Amino acid sequence: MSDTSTPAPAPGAAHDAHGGHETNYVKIWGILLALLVVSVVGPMLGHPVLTMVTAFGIAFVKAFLVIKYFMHLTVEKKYIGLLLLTMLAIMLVFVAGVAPDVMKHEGQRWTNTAAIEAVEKGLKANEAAGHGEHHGEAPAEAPAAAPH
Amino acid sequence: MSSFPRPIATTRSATGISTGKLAVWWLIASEIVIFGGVLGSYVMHRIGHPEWASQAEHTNTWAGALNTFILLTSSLMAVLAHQAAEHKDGKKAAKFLYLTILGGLMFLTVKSIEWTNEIHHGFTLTSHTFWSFYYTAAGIHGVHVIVGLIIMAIIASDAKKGIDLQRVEAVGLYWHFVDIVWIFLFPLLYIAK
Amino acid sequence: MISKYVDSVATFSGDIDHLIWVITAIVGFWFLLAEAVFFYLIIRYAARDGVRAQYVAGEDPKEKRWVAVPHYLTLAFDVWIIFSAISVWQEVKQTMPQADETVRVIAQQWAWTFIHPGADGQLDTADDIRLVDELHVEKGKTIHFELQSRDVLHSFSVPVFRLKQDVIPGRTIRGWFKTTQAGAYDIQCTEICGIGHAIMPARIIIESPEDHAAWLLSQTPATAALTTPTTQTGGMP
Amino acid sequence: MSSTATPEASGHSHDDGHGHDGHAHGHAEQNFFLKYFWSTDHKIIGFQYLFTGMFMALIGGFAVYAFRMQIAFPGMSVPGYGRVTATDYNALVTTHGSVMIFWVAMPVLIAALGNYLIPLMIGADDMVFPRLNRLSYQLFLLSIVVLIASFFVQGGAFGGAWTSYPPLSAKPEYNLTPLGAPMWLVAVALEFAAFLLGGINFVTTLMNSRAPGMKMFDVPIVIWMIVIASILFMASVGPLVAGAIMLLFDQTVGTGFFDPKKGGDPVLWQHLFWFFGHPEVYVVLLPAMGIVAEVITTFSRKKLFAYKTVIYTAVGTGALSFFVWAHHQFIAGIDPRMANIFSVTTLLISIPVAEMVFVYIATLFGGSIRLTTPMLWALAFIGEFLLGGVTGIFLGSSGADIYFHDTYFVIAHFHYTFFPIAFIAVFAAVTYWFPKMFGKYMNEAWGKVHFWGTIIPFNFIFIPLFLLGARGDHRRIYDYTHFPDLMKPGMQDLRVLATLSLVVLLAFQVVFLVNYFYSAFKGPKAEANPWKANTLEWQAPSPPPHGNFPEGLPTVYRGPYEYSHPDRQDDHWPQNSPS
Repeated sequence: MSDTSTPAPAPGAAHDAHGGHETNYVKIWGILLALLVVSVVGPMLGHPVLTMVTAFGIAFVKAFLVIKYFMHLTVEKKYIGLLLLTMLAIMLVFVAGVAPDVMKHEGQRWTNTAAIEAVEKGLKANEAAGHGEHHGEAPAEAPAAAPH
Repeated sequence: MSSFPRPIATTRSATGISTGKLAVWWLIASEIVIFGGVLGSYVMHRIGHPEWASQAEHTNTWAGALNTFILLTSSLMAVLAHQAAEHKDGKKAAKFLYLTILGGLMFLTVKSIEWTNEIHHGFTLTSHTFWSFYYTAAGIHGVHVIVGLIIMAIIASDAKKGIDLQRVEAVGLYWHFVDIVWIFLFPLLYIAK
Repeated sequence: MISKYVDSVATFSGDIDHLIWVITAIVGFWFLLAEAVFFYLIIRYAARDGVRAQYVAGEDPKEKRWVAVPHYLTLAFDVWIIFSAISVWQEVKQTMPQADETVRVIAQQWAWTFIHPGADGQLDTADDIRLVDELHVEKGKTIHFELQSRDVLHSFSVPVFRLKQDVIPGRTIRGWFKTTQAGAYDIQCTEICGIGHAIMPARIIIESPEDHAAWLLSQTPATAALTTPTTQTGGMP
Repeated sequence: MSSTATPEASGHSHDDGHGHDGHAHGHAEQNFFLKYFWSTDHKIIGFQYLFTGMFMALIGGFAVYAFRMQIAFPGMSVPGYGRVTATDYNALVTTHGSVMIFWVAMPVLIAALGNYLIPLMIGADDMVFPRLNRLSYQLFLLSIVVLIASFFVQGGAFGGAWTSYPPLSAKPEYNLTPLGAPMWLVAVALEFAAFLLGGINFVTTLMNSRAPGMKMFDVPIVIWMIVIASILFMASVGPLVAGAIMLLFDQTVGTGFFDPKKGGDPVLWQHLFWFFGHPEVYVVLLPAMGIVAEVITTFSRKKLFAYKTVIYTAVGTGALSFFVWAHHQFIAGIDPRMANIFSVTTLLISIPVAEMVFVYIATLFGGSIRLTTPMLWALAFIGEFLLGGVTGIFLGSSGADIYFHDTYFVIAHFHYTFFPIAFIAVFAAVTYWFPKMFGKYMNEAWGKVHFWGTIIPFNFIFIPLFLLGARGDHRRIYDYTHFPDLMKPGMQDLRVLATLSLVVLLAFQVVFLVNYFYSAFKGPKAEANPWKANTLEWQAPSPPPHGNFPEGLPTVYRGPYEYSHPDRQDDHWPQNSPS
């Protein structure tokens, strides 16, 4: 919502910037598909940290490509990008304010006994189910997912 | 469509961004927080409950990947439609929009086969809170896909007649946003196991 | 100020009263000052024939001072209030003095169950005393409480302690108080919990050491078993 | 100044001659239904919201009458209602709270005034998306249909308070309203959808469709405020929309998002709710502040003191409002360490709000104040809101909130903010823009009778509630006789005093309704600019025809508050007057 009275740019100007790149879109699409393949193959290597990187890191790259080349946000007015970033920041504020109560199951003078029990029971049940891979993967989940 | 007398207000553009496009940017902004709310809640629960991994294992990565492929491709079609509209080629724009719609329909088809399969295996909305989140998040996204398809069909039929070509870009933006949401849903629901 | 109407019975209730007094003094002063200026301006600048209004843009720093100075003063007083408020908050909600006794408080629609540790001072032993809607504590003892709920949200509120804490199903929330005076007072549920929200009062009975010992004796395990509340309050799971 | 908009100005003058006039005539011969119920004219849609809001205020007012009578005289058969049972009581409290906020304050302050004023005050002929606007109202109407239907279903209306905390709201076995609870939630969600559409329309209209020459800093404060409020709404309501879907699933199909037994967490809902719920306070406060700015500048013939500061403080308030939500949850089971952070941010938000009030008081300095009815309302807003504002400091201070939380002190506090917002400021707006809306004057003497008949009882309702709250009265209790400590001498007298004052206040609203509707039809005719105001809506005829400015859309040359300019004979200087 900055001052918006600046004169409109010539309508064609911004569009011409990407108007001539007819092949470009297909190329971007090709890159996106390649990234998709990487994000599917990533988990097959079985390394939890690598999975997180390929899954979410690549999601961000893909989103960036779509935003930049398909939505042309980079040639849009600056405040549109800022607006979208602000919305994301607001969600970060939300998660930061809520996580100490909801994501964590214990805090100063309180214990989420129901959740702790559910985690314990669930992990035990997973173990009892017998698959070795479950056993190995499940506990690794929490630390690996933490950065997100 | 053209029978409706559009006010002068709609044709003004003090920002230099066309009115429809500006509105879609605001729509996307308000959608970010809607998806942010449900995905934020999901992520917090997921990190707090490592045992949900045993449920997440049963999601079908291949179906998710196929749908990602379909949506990415339909996004390409949407941007090509936009390009055609830029060149005032309404017929071509409509053709690409119809291809985009086809992509959306394929996405929904894959989704319904996948869900039917999961429900048959006993993974329903109520069977576990992981599945509640899974169906809710993907369901809200699916509703956006359906709404997008309807709007796109209207715009495509107008574009074919050369009416309101500026709308092609606006609906394209919305469609790319729906695509981006799926780009994040895919790792959150399918890959992180 | 509050204690004129509501007894002050816990060690920290006086601190909360004092905090409320400090805030009242600060905001009361500002409120009255602002209202006084406001009414003065209305009367002083009432429309008069032939007198034209002044043209003041309020963009000049010299003019802006009239707003900026009160603004900085507000900030300064805010900081004062924040420090007082947080120190009281930390005393009541964030510290845990060594307990003499721990009681468990279980809320449900629409009754309180208080589990006293009994003669051995330990919870979850045979001599625990379960009472419905009645909490007995000994004057001057530091009591820890554990709040649990069986169904919906409730709130454990003891106005004479100035203490309040919501009770959340699935969680155990701990807190403390130390009484300073004997007597019987209200415990209220202050979070709406269904149609019986208004009929969920309980009493806290603060007893002198002698009375408390007598009460403890009267609640021998045998008689306590007879008054076990589960039968009275119905079979909520 | 006007040169900045040249590319658009040329296109505009072209449109002005042709498209616009044909447009206005095209709507001349519509039948009654199409004109008033299927219209896309922003003014008609504004009226639809306004009258719907007034109707809902009657429902909300009736609910508060019924349950206050029960508190004052427990067990009595309330005239016009009958005996209030505990179930009724909870439903009435819930209805009052949710109706007054979601179906009175929001539609009247944002939707009605936004729709009516934005195009007029920025010199446009309509909103940019007229049909979206109509859809928005229809969704809103649908939400009301669902809400009112929920009063009559089996089990009755939802009674879990407007905050709708699970698990109480999530499970029929706890709330005993198997249909009322989900219907309430659907109604709220539909209402949100309506305002999201409306908000997008408002923001786009302001950004793109200002009259040629009108820069952002030439926009009247009330429009700024409505648009900032719409943005706040859009940015804060998202998580709750998601939460509402989750809660609806909990209620209807038995998921466990908020059920601790199924791995969910009831505290999550509280966060989702208040993350919206607190910005919501500013969503309705800011438009009210904007109304007051328009009225006090007009009737004190003064330029608004520090126009830009007001906008910056509004933006600052809006931004800060995303960091304070958990002060509603200090004792609701959040981690006590978090309460410290939220206490600090909460007290900090008092600074921009206080500054805004200071600016308004400073605007009065050196003015030529005429105490007309709208001016009385606007001044009363400042005077009463101050008390609401300062009592918020008690509740934002975590230490004091331990005692005051969920008592009548809270109720008195937020009514000292919400009543000035949703009623005092709205009465200021309704009386101020009445000549524009209907081309008639309201009766000034009856207007003042209504003013005093509202303001005096208002204080006599809520000052007793402050005292009761300080003495430990807690909320949503239908009968205090079960609490010995709350039946001490004098306490019931205060409850009775508050209730009787309420009855007086409600009775005086009849004066308003009669004055309003009588004047709308039979009042003396008003000229286009009866208050000699500067903003663009007063330069259009009263009432403005479809298309707003029959003599061509205006061009703007200056800011909205150039009153008593030293270089001019006239004490006002319309925004569109070339010299």
